[in-house]
Amino acid sequence: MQELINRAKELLADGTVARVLGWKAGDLPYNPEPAYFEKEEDFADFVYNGFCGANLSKYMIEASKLEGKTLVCLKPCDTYSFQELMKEHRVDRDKAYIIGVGCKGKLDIEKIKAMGIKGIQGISGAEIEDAAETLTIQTIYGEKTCAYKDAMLERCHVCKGKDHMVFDETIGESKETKDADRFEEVEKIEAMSPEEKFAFFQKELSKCIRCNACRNVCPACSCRKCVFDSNKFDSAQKANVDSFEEKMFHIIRAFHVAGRCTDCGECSRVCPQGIPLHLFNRKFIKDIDELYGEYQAGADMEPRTPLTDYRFEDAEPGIVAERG
Amino acid sequence: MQRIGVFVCHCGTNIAATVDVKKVTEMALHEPGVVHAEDYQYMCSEAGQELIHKAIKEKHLTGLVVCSCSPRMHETTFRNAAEKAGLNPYMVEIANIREHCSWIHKDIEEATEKAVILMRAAIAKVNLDAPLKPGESKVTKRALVIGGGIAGIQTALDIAEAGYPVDIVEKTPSIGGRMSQLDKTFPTLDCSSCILTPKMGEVNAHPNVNIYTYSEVESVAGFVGDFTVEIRKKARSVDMDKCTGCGVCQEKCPSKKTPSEFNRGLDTRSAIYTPFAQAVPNVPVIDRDACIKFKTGKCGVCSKVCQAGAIDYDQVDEIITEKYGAIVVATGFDMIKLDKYDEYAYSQSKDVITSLELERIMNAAGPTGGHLERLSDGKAPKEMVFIQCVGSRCADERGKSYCSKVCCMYTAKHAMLIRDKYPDVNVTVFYIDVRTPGKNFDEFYRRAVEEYGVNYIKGQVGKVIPQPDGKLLVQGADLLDNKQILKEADMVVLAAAIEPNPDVRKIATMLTASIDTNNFLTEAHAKLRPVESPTAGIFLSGVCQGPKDIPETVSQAGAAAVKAIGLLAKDKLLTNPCTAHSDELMCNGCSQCANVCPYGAISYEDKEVNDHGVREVRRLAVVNDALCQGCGACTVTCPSGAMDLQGFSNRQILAEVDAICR
Amino acid sequence: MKTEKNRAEMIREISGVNPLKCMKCGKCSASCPSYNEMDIKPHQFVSYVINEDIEALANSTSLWKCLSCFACVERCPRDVKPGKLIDAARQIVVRERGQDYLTPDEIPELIDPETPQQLLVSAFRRYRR
Amino acid sequence: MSIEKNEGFRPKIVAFCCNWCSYAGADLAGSSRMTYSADVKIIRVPCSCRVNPMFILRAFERGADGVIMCGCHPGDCHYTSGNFYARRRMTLLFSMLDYIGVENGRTRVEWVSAAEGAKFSQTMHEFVDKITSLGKNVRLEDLRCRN
Repeated sequence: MQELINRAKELLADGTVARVLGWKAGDLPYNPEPAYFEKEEDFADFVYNGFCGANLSKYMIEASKLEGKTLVCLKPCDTYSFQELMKEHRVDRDKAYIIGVGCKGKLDIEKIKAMGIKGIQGISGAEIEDAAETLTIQTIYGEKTCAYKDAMLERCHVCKGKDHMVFDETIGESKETKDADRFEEVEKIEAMSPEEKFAFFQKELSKCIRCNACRNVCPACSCRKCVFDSNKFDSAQKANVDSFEEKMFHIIRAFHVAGRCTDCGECSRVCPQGIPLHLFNRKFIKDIDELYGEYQAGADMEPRTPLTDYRFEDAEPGIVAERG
Repeated sequence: MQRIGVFVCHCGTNIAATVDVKKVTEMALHEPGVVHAEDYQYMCSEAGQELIHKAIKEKHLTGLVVCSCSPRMHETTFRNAAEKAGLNPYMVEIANIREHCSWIHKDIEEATEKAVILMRAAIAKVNLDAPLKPGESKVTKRALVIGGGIAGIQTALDIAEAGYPVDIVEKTPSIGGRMSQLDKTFPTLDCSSCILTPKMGEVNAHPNVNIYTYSEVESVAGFVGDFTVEIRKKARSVDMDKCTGCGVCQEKCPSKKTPSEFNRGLDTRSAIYTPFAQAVPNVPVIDRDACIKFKTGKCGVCSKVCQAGAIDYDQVDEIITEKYGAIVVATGFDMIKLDKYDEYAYSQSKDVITSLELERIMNAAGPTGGHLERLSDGKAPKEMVFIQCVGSRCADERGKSYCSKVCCMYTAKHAMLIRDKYPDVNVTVFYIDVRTPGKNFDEFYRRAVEEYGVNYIKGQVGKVIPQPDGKLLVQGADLLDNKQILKEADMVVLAAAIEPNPDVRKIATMLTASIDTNNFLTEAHAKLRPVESPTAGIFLSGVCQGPKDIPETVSQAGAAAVKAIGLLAKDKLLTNPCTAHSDELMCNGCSQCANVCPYGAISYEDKEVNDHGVREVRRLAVVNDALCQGCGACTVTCPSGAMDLQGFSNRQILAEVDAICR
Repeated sequence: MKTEKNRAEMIREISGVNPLKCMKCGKCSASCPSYNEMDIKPHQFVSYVINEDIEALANSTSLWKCLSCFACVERCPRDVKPGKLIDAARQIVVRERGQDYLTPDEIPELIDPETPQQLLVSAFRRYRR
Repeated sequence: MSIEKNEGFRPKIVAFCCNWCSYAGADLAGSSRMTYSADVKIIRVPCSCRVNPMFILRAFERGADGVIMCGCHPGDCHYTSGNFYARRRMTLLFSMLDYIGVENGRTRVEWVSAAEGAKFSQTMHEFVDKITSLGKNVRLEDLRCRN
């Protein structure tokens, strides 16, 4: 982390960048938040640790409009989002100085809490330099431990790899943390009966409070004005009821990013209700891979995405019923 | 709020017999925005349009709903009527209560209920309609004719005569098409080449006509009035300017084993060849698959004997790009393959032939020098059997569902010619029905029976069995005498079904012209617009649209020419105003819409916008109205919904959905 | 006893044939090897079914003279399959006699030296399913 | 659920038809007097690629029991490629609906050319039968929209 801070200060000092986009410590040991650093003294609360899951690429849309370059810290998976945004002309590559930061898997505080660890005062082992296998957690009830791996975000178990897609320089080592099948959960749902599927999503989606956190955090959901806020579809500002409304919102949300979603997992990470929203996006990714060939959004600068492309011999929509 | 007038048409009894038009009219008045509703016998009549005019004026209507036939039928009529009364024509919507309602439902209550719902959807749409103004686009005053048969030749001549330049693209080395392969023509028995050759010469010499033979259409872009076409001029290996057409090269060419396409494979031709003596242009091509020089590198005889020095082995395909205002398709037909009709022994015996092969045999320039003989042993036949409807009128996948239309007449012609020239030959025709509608057609057929003694038997043939002695045993049925017939024949002639040229599908795709299940091009209206494709600027000439004989083909060719001339005579065309439009404040400038636009109509520019007080320069999508054809692909790709289609806006379609599901 | 209408309907159902598709070309009769043995000719089967005159068909010699060689079925350009129609008529008659089943043991006593072997094979093909 | 059980049930069916092929095919079905159920209501769109998944979801939300989209045959699109995009979009949308537990017979895509009146009528027959057998759409309806 220190190396990162030093380099950031250096680039600020020599005028290469006008500001630094990173994370600063939050009011709790596990909730650092995205922040700009413009002066040397700001760096006092700069952090980069296992809890810095937030994908900063979307902030670059606004940062691209600012005067001067912005130094942005991007983890390997964040660079896919950044590249996808570049492809869509939403960020200005010339306005960004990208430091590809190392990543050894990011942590999910909900998982730690789910282990019954409460009253957390401090956590060690989450520092990026440590190759700690174990987290040591100080709580008001004494010291507890848990395996780093068990506290990782779901998305890190299906990590896309430790390579940065786009960067000016890299700092820190990365580790590939993939130890699960990305589509396992999707397949589990696919195998259910229609009634079970319906019950599953009914239960999950009825929790939705339409806070729009998933939409606001998503780097692909970057419309200036969302259709759900637009009077052009008469779909604006619908109240929450236990009915189709939420399904429609989440289907369309996922549909609009289909072929553009890099599977960064931010939607699920930020959902205050813990809805596994990535299951929608991943279903589309799985279908796209199976029907139109494997595709990873943000891995290249090819303008056409699976939904803005076609082949004569594409499957007919009837395939959905055929494969049952 | 709109002031909408609803007009319900009875269409005589077409609508009124199944839809309670009074009820529909009454229900209209309960809908939001509707200030006037009335019904009338024929809305499309002068009197009906007068009612519309009057209501617009008196009730100050801002929108119209006409509940009538399909908008594909009378939308323009009612839009024009509205415009005459000072209303923007795009403030008119049609509820299709005839084709989509009264004609397909029998129960009055059910049909009325549906008509009301369709009307509601149209009212909901009009409520959100906005006045639109069409733009203008230019017309390139040049026509392209695809296919150089009699249809293409006639169309090209007619357009050229009207003073417009025309290009003909013909795939084979010569124009002339199928008609050049025929010996005589019905119903007057003129010699085919005697009437075709002068036309070929005329079109070749016409100053307004440019012919690309041995060429194919490679790609088509653009739209009515402004098509850009790439034509591939295949390497002929002979210099068109130098060649004198002396024919020595063909005589000396050592490779002479290639089946002649012109003679339907009944004899062979040289590797360097003109398809037939009267070919236009009279310049041979080298068939590179057959040429020894191209296969082995050694030979070059033609080059040595050519005094004009016209042989050019290094010629390559050439792509010519040209702009056209109108395109006429005249791709013609071929006969179906008979490999699925094993029972007629076509592949087993050389003496079972198709009618087109018989044409070549009867022709003086054909493989037998015009002498009727069996191809197996050269003997003169004594008994000839003609089998009709081979592959026509079939319900299964072996043949075609349609009647090929020309077979009855050409079989009568063949029978008559044979009986005339070889009176000792007995001719039997097995038919299912004899179909002879046409001027002097039935008289022609009756002459075959009455004057020439051709034996017509009603009943299909079940099987043709080649005998060891070379004869053909024909097993048929006589349905009128109710007996089975076993007949020994020397030759059997099959009236094989005709089918559109196999290349037509590729061409239709390039032109985005629609095609039916049988690969015939679809006309814009089966009765009223038979020579136009639904795709604007594309016209149909000849058999590519449906089976027809020469007189019909020539009349249709002329009709297609007139339609093309009518288009070329205009200086400007009004463009469809239902184009896509991007909302500046919502556009992300993400480029996704440009990815799906088939016309390249979307570009991006940096533009300063004022978004509720925030002034900034944004990358925004801009639609070129002249290029946009209004498909709407971009509108769905746009995630924010910034891109919308005028006349079919998101809110309008949603309003229709809501009205239907209400 | 079923009405003629019922029987005609059953024939349509068993054969899966729509007799209205027939264009009366006669290719079936032209193809039939048993044509001369038949009183009602293959192309006529169709009109008997359309006219619901199944009794005549049931009493015809054709019913038992059809070899079920299916040449007419193969060659029919309209997918009308007269062979299937007569086969269905035969089946109706057999059913009405309560003889839905035939076992190989029953053959010897029923056999008639005139019966073509092809018919037996065909009968097994259909009845022993 | 059997068809008999749903006797008397009249489904609400929305059909999106492209102007150039399917709408013309429906017109041809009409002028050829090929009947199909009055439960089918057609909305004309310029091309199948104009059909936004939101339209389909909206129909369901408002109580439609089935939604069918018809377009030109692949390769025959009036706009060259519109139906290809529509095909991918609908495939993914249908797959998603299936994934969240909606009976997968409620949506259908059929390519109907301007010459295929018989196919249009046949398709509508089949689709209406299918929806009738599936019964009322309860999984996708927004209860507030019921009247």
